[in-house]
Amino acid sequence: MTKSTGILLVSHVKEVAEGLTRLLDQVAGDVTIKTAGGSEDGGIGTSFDLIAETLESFEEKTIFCFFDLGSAQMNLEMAIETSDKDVQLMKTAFIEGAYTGASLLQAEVDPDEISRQLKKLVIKD
Amino acid sequence: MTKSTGILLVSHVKEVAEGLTRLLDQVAGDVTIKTAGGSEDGGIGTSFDLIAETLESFEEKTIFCFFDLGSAQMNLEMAIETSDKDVQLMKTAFIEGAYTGASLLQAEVDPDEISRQLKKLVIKD
Amino acid sequence: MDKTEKWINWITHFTEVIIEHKDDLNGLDSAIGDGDHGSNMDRGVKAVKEKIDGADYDELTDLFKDIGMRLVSKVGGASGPLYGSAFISMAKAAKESQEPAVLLEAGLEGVVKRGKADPGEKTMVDVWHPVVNSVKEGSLTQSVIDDALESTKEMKATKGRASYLGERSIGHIDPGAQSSAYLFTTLLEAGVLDD
Amino acid sequence: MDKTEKWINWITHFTEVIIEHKDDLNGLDSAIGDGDHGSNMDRGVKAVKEKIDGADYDELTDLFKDIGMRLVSKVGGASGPLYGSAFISMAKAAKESQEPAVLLEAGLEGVVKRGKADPGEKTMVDVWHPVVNSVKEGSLTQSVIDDALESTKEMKATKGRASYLGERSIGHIDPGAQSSAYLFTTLLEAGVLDD
Ligand SMILES: Nc1ncnc2c1ncn2[C@@H]1O[C@H](COP(=O)(O)OP(=O)(O)O)[C@@H](O)[C@H]1O
Ligand SMILES: Nc1ncnc2c1ncn2[C@@H]1O[C@H](COP(=O)(O)OP(=O)(O)O)[C@@H](O)[C@H]1O
Ligand SMILES: [Mg+2]
Ligand SMILES: [Mg+2]
Ligand SMILES: [Mg+2]
Ligand SMILES: [Mg+2]
Repeated sequence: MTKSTGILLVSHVKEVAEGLTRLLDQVAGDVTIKTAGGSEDGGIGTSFDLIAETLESFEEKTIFCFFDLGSAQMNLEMAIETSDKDVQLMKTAFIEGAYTGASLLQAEVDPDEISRQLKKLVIKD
Repeated sequence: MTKSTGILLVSHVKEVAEGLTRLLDQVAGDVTIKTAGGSEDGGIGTSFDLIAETLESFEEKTIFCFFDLGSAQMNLEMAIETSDKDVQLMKTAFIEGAYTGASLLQAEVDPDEISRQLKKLVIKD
Repeated sequence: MDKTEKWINWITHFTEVIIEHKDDLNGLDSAIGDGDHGSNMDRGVKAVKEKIDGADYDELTDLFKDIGMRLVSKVGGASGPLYGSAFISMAKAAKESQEPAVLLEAGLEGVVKRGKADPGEKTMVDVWHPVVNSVKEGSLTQSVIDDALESTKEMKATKGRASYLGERSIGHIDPGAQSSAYLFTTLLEAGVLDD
Repeated sequence: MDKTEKWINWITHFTEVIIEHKDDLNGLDSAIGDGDHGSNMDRGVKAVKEKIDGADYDELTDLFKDIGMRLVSKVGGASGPLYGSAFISMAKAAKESQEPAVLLEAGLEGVVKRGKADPGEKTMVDVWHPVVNSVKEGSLTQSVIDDALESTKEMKATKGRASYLGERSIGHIDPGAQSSAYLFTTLLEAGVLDD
């Protein structure tokens, strides 16, 4: 943990979340990036348990959360409600938002300013 | 080929493009979905050759193309210029746009109407 | 008959019906979604069954809480948090009341709080909402459930995965509405509403 | 000296300089990008070298076309299509003219057509543009190149990957501007502009 804010990537597909991490690591090597991809049994879907556990495993107090499709959102919201972290659910385009957020965290831009910049990429309601 | 329009997914990361295919196959089993993910040597990036070859390999005449980050776009545009297919470059959120496009193609919505619906998800310029 | 027994019978019966109709639910979800609603619910109710089979519940709130937590953990997808929130919300209400109308209304509130769907958006809310209203009026019958379910067919989805299809979602029954119809049919059959 | 020779000398020299500065270019790209510009260019120029080494070029257009196609195929990233378009555009112009000013102007047009960047957006265009203008005026010197390169430092990126950083891109030299500076320094050194 070398930044105060971490990133959680929630995707319906494990490989997508993990592959995206590789892309972000290139531009944000000092930002903690974790994934909760796929359903519990390794299939396509999202898992509340996996999301909640992954959230808790962060040392960072603030976590930017990005997700792919709407059906991940409800699992995420439940996990956020049961967490004591400061979790910001980003309703941006998944990959593009996560890439932008990671780049800006790496450059030590203030998290509030990052949230503002991410507004341009919001496409979910 | 059971629909007249196919989908090409261009990502900087092979696993992201392939993982996304799994997600789309769930909702669009009859739509041809192909990927050009990663650089030539299997690393992170995009490859003109891979994109151009993949485009040519479609039996479909019309192809909806989705991409993750801007630096994929120029390789894609070059490949489109050298192709004789009708390729539509979608400047939408990558995963969300591809998911929506695939769902609507599967439901046999007219491609022009799909392009219109995808406008809501445009975030690239 | 102790106070949790008929509720346990209900859930047990619901479990059986879901397992029996797994493929039907997957089929409905294939038409306007990703084809997994049956598999999701099947996994969820089996986990519930495992949890409550043989367990002793003195308090309804404990029963509902266990059901809700299992569903959240195991169903996955959109319906996991939705059904889970329903039962967790019922568990909270059960600390104050044993009234089916009160409990089921809390369940509906849980679903709506989680999914933010209004009636008419072609979701499970389109079954929950009229059913809970009828329970409150003491007028729930099978045909109320059937009509509610059928009404989702002509709706255009504006929430959930089916909303990606826009107009093309019309003409199909919503899978979550179908599983909710099973929930309330088995509620009637288990005699939870009888006094 | 035949008409393609000095151009081949230029590219051969450019290749060496890129290979030598691979890590420097990666370092610049690490600050405001993904750290691969050196590796990308290194891969590209090596493929160019392989193609042109030993080959005989009677026509400049063939030489430029081979260089452009190799760069497009092998560099990857944003700079592949950009440098590739520059040389492919130069290949077209070389069918009509052998004038360095005309050819390099066509190269700039190729870069701009592909990347749609204006001067001031912190890209390679900020080197290409002033350099090509100076070549047209017959006034290109090393300090024109150095100044152009240095000017990218205080710019805020609005094109390419560095644009994700907004204000934070200020204070760093653009990696593509640096590789372009190598391109034009080696052009001077190879005597392509001498007559
Ligand atoms: N926002 C929502 N509010 C209420 N119900 C919803 C909502 N989103 C989805 N649903 C219900 O969930 C059902 C789909 O569940 P399921 O297939 O298990 O999840 P997923 O869509 O993630 O695959 C839908 O048929 C619908 O009834
Ligand atoms: N739209 C553009 N127009 C001109 N040059 C650009 C553009 N986008 C990127 N570049 C140039 O490309 C360089 C980055 O190249 P490279 O690192 O190889 O590609 P990538 O960004 O895909 O990793 C930048 O430093 C910049 O000079
Ligand atoms: Mg489903
Ligand atoms: Mg699903
Ligand atoms: Mg780079
Ligand atoms: Mg790159």
